[in-house]
Amino acid sequence: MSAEQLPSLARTVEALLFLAGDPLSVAELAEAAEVGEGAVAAALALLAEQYAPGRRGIQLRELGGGWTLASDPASERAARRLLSRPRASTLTPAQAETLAIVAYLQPISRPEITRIRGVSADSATGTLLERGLIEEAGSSQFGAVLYRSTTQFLKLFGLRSLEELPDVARWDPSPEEQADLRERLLRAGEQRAS
Amino acid sequence: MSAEQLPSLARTVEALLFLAGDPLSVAELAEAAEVGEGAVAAALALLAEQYAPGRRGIQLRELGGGWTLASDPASERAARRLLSRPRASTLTPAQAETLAIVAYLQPISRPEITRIRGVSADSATGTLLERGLIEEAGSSQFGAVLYRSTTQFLKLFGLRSLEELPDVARWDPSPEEQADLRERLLRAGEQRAS
Amino acid sequence: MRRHGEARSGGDGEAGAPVGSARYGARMSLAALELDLDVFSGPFDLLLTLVLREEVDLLELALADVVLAYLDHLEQRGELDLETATEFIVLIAALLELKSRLMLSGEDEQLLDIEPEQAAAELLARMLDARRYRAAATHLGELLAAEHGVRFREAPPPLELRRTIIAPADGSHSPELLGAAIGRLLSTPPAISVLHIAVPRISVAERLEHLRTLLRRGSFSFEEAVRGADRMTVAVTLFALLELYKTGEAGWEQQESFGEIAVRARSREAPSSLALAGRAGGLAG
Repeated sequence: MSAEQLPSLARTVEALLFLAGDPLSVAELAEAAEVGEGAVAAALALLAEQYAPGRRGIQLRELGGGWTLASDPASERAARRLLSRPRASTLTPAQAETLAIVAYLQPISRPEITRIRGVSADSATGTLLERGLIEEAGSSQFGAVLYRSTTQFLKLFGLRSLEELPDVARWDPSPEEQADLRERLLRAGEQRAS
Repeated sequence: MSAEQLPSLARTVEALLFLAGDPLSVAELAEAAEVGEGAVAAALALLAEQYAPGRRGIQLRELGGGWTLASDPASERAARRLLSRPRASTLTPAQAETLAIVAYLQPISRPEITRIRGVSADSATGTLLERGLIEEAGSSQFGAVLYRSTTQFLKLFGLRSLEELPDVARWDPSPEEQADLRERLLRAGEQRAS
Repeated sequence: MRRHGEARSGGDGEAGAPVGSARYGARMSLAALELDLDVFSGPFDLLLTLVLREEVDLLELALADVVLAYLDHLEQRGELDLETATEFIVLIAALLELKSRLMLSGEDEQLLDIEPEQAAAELLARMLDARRYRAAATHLGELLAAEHGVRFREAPPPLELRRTIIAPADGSHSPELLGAAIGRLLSTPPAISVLHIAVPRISVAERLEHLRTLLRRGSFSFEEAVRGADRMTVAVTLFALLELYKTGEAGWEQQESFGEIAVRARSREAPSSLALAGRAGGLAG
């Protein structure tokens, strides 16, 4: 199977189509490549031949007045398997901590989670929301969004109810201390942050 | 210029690489395409030939523990004009040092980084986190957040794995130079004591 | 011919050759330091350079001048880079600490308790470590530069291909993961020792009072005045003693280096009596 070298302009146009998510017009391509529209049209014709349907896993399509690269529909089954596989079933330490805080202290606001963790919880909260492990539960008196755990969370952790969350005393570095868990976590978080 | 038809599996692999932004391992590709890893490796070899540097506007690269498609650097000027954002490609010396320490000594805490650098690494660590070059990796026994490098780091630095980083000892001074340094330090210490 | 291990590239050879881009003269001049401030990137770097230029004596370096040079440098640049400024402050603090240790040589048992060989080995190890990762950083910079122009597709895959169709299995996560996370979050870092910062709880006035009480006996040894006291108290007592000397209330003498300091009351009318005083009697050991 041969694969000769594409002319320089066709390579540039190919790279631009690859990088851009949306269709690019001939005018846009010409401006970016600093050549005339005629030259771009010729390059596109060459690429259209290369990317003719059925030849490759990527196709060149003319859509909405512009050109774009798209995956071959024949690969749809594999693409679905790849892109919709269950997200990595492990939680990152940041996600596990954020989820634990929500599970044990719910409802709780993001600023409080941040105070306890000592670092921003935005990315972890976002992922947990997206994965359906936590959800919004109204707003605090200061207007901050509150979070609670979901039914999905209970299912994934094999819990019938929140009552079944393990007693933290087992992992507690100073179990003799008699303060409220929320208060102690906030205090520890502030000490770590200072 | 001819462009024959790629075999079906190579087309599927090409489509998957095109759709996924991040490097895909042979195992991931095999699972998505529902074939053995050997078949995927053969398809990748075929694609590698198609996408050999200089042939197309897109290159096939082995990076960060997997395979990914990337634009040919020759199209950078046009890409910059089109996307009107420069590729964030520079690091300040402080960021580069912090990244080097994390890459070599991961997982490592911020205080440890500071101790090695002799100056605070807070701002550099923040920027590296934001740029996705490092990420959190749990906490040390003293509660300090640990950091490790990301796949994004490998991807942007053109590395297949951390193993590709050269041994740091390579930059050590020769034993004679070290002996010489030690002697001078001792002499300085003696002068001080006298 | 001595081979210079170098903090940066270039420069070599006999005494006086520049170390890389750090253009130091035979003595580190202020102007040279000012030039170097553009490029220094860490105190260990500077320290390494200082040690390599063995003729530089920190004791002879006026750190206040270094600060002034830095301020001038900032003014010329017309902007304040916070990161560099922070590094400078850390650097100058490190140099101050080092210099104060040099000036207190021998006195500070706690801090200089280690053998010179051990100290040298430790410092060498730290300098080599810093240097190693600085070189590694340069290497990473080269790798990144070699990738210049390589871009990756950032467009998200079509939504219809992303929709989750396979649900993760029930009970696939262990609840213990959550308990352990809470345990981690409950842990606090060990208390940070601030002993070396020495909050002055002792005032000069207090120590003046103490010395004046002792002076009523006519004489005493400094050792006696500070017996059992911490370093800070010793230092403040010394200040108080200087104050008494200034006011003419006390004088002292020391027969030999590191020997006992005998303090005695001095009449304001006859300051010369100090010079004539022999080793004061009645000194406790």
